[in-house]
Amino acid sequence: MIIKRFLISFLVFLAVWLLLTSSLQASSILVGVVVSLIIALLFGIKAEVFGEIKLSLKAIINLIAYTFVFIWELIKSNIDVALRVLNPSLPINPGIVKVKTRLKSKTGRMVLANSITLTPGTLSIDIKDEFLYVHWIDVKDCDLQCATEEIVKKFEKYLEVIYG
Amino acid sequence: MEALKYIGAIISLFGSIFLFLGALGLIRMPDVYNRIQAGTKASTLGTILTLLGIGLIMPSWGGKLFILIMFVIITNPVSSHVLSRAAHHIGVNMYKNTVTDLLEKDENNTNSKPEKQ
Amino acid sequence: MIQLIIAIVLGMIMILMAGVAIYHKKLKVAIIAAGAVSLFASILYILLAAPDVALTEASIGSGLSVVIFFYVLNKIRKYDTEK
Amino acid sequence: MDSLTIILFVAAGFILLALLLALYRFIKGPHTTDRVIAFDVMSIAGIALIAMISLFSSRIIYLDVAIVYGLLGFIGVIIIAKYLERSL
Amino acid sequence: MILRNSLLFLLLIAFAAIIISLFSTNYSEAEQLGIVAKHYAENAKAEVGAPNLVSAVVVTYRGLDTLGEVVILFLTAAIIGFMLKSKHSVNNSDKRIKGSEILETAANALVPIIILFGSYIFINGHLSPGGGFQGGAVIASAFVLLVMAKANAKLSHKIISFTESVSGFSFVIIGVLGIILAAGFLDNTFLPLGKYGSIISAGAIPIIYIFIGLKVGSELTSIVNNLKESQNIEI
Amino acid sequence: MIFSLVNISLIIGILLVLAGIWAAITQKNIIKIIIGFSLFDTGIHIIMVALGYVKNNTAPILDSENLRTGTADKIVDPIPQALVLTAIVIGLGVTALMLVYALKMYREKKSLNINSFKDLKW
Repeated sequence: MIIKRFLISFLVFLAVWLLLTSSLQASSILVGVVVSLIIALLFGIKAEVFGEIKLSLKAIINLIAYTFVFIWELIKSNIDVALRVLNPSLPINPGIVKVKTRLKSKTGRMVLANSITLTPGTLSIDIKDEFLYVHWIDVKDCDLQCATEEIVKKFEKYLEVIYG
Repeated sequence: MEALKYIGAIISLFGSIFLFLGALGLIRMPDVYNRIQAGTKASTLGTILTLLGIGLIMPSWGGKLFILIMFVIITNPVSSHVLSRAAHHIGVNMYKNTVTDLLEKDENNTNSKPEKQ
Repeated sequence: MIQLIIAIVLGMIMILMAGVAIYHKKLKVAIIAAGAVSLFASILYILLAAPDVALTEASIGSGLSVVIFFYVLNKIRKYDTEK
Repeated sequence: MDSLTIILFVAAGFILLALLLALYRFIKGPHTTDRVIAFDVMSIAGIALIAMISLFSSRIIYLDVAIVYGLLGFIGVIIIAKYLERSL
Repeated sequence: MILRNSLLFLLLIAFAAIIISLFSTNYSEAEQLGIVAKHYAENAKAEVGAPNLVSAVVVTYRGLDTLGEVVILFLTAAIIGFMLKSKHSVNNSDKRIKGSEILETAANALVPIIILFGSYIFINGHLSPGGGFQGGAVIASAFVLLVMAKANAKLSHKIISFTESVSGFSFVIIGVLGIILAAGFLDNTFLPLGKYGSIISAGAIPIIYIFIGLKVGSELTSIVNNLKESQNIEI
Repeated sequence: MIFSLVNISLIIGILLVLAGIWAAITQKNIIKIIIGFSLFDTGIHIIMVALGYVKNNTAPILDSENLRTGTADKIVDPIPQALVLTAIVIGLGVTALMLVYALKMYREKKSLNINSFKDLKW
């Protein structure tokens, strides 16, 4: 587990360094390798975030699919916000609902909460054990099941495969 | 090449319009949670689109712009989550037409809510 | 041309924020406003072609000094509103 | 002054308008959390504005400032939220 | 009181009016550089070898200023630590509500990346904007994020003060090496200047900046840490 | 009134300096006085950087080839920027020190009003 965390965090740091410097000189890459090695040894192996992603073909395919779903939802949510703001009568019907998630890993829950915040009309306010409290700008039904169906399901099926 | 630049400029324009709409939502929405919703969503996509358009105009800047976009995507929802959590914890008034507040109810049930500020 | 307009708008925002920082009753709002003045000052530094100073002002003036202000304010919470 | 520049100028103008609207919410905002969200939107719009300025002067080095900006907006909002919920 | 304030106000307004009218009528933008700046612009490439002229001025041409500044910062951190010292250890964390899990996870991922970014700023200080002070400030804000996100996170005083003293000592040693091997204190040319514009170049500037960055970062972190751990007066 | 970037920045800087002095003189709360000092700092820094600006020139970081020949005609003055850079960091130290003194004073008298500290007044 520690080896996996170390390797993944090292690769992430090296990629960040290369993108930041945007140069392919040998000396720059060498300095980047040294710096990311040091930081991965000092901080990377303690961070559970880097060890929780699964490395299989199925997970990667799901990651790509998830990215597209996420971008589509982001654009939809912005058009939604724009229409609500520009509408003179301000059609909102807000409330805080409770939804349930099956995800166990911490990273998966963080990504889920962030995705919920960026999708149409929802904002994750708190997370307690397996329940997420979501501020919904247009509450349709207060039932736990239907809210879960409406808000969480579309991301959860991908994140379950990616993070387990 | 020239056409790509125009597409980039148009995308930047859309991004800035979304930023503007987010700020407008900040003014029009009635309570703090709805303001956080409008502010976060619109400003995130607005910034991403602006940076994307600039990346199309200047393709060699791609690396730094990509880092910037990833940074905005990760940090912005987290900060709005923390802020809305704090707002709910100290009991900021909600909009008068709010339908339901299950978090308030659950916290009252477990009696873990400290005194309001 | 556009640089001038940006500078004028930033200047207006900074002066108004400074007014808020001086005259607002709640100390926390005053501190946030002072941090925002630093934040916009760093955009002005970029317009004045001084990215080093902009980086310093952004990371120190509006980052760490706000953090230190809030840690101190946390210890004297009773005086948050001016008396 | 070709049409590309004009489009970009209009985009920068919209970002400035967003800053002014957020400033209005900052000054008016009834509760501190309203002011904090206005501050957040301002710092996010500041990132876009810095990217625009670096495009106008075509220097990539200004983008470093934008990255620091994003970082500090995040930490500022978090410390204020922690202060408000008395858990600093 | 009102009379005094209004008199002061009038005085300040008059002052502002005089200065603004002076600036707006007589002062216009400079058209070219001054003599010293011209010298730096033309000779910095041969003398220092750093593309970032501000770094060249800060580290070598005005290196003693930087040393004094680092000393001032060290004294500030020491005085703050001394003034906030309390006799019995305090635990402020019992009354706090539990931190958000999402913030904790995000901080877990972001803290190393922010530290990496801070290192990028001070290692590339001679090529791009930035340098030891900015990088140190960014690293200190990464630690601020860490102690804010995790309620029970404790930073070790020993490690912080060890980093601080080692890097400060090395900074002075490098300055003295400049006297022995090159022209004067903090002269960077005792190492080869290298290829202009690549990351390993400009003599000792990157090394000096790494030490300044670690020193400033640990000092600012210790200021924040002392403030956090000192006794709460009233809550 | 000539509208140029430097003049606008100078006016902003002067107004910020005056606002800082005003806050330091008229406010009663010590934290407000410290905020005034930090505004004063920011204004002074803006003035110093603006005085080093050269018309239509760019930042003194020579990262592209065409900046490396005839450099003196293309860049702004690096010296004020270096001075301001050190000044900002020292400003943070001074602000932190003032705040900790304010904390100490609060521990002594349980008050932050400047009028309740009369020990050295006669």
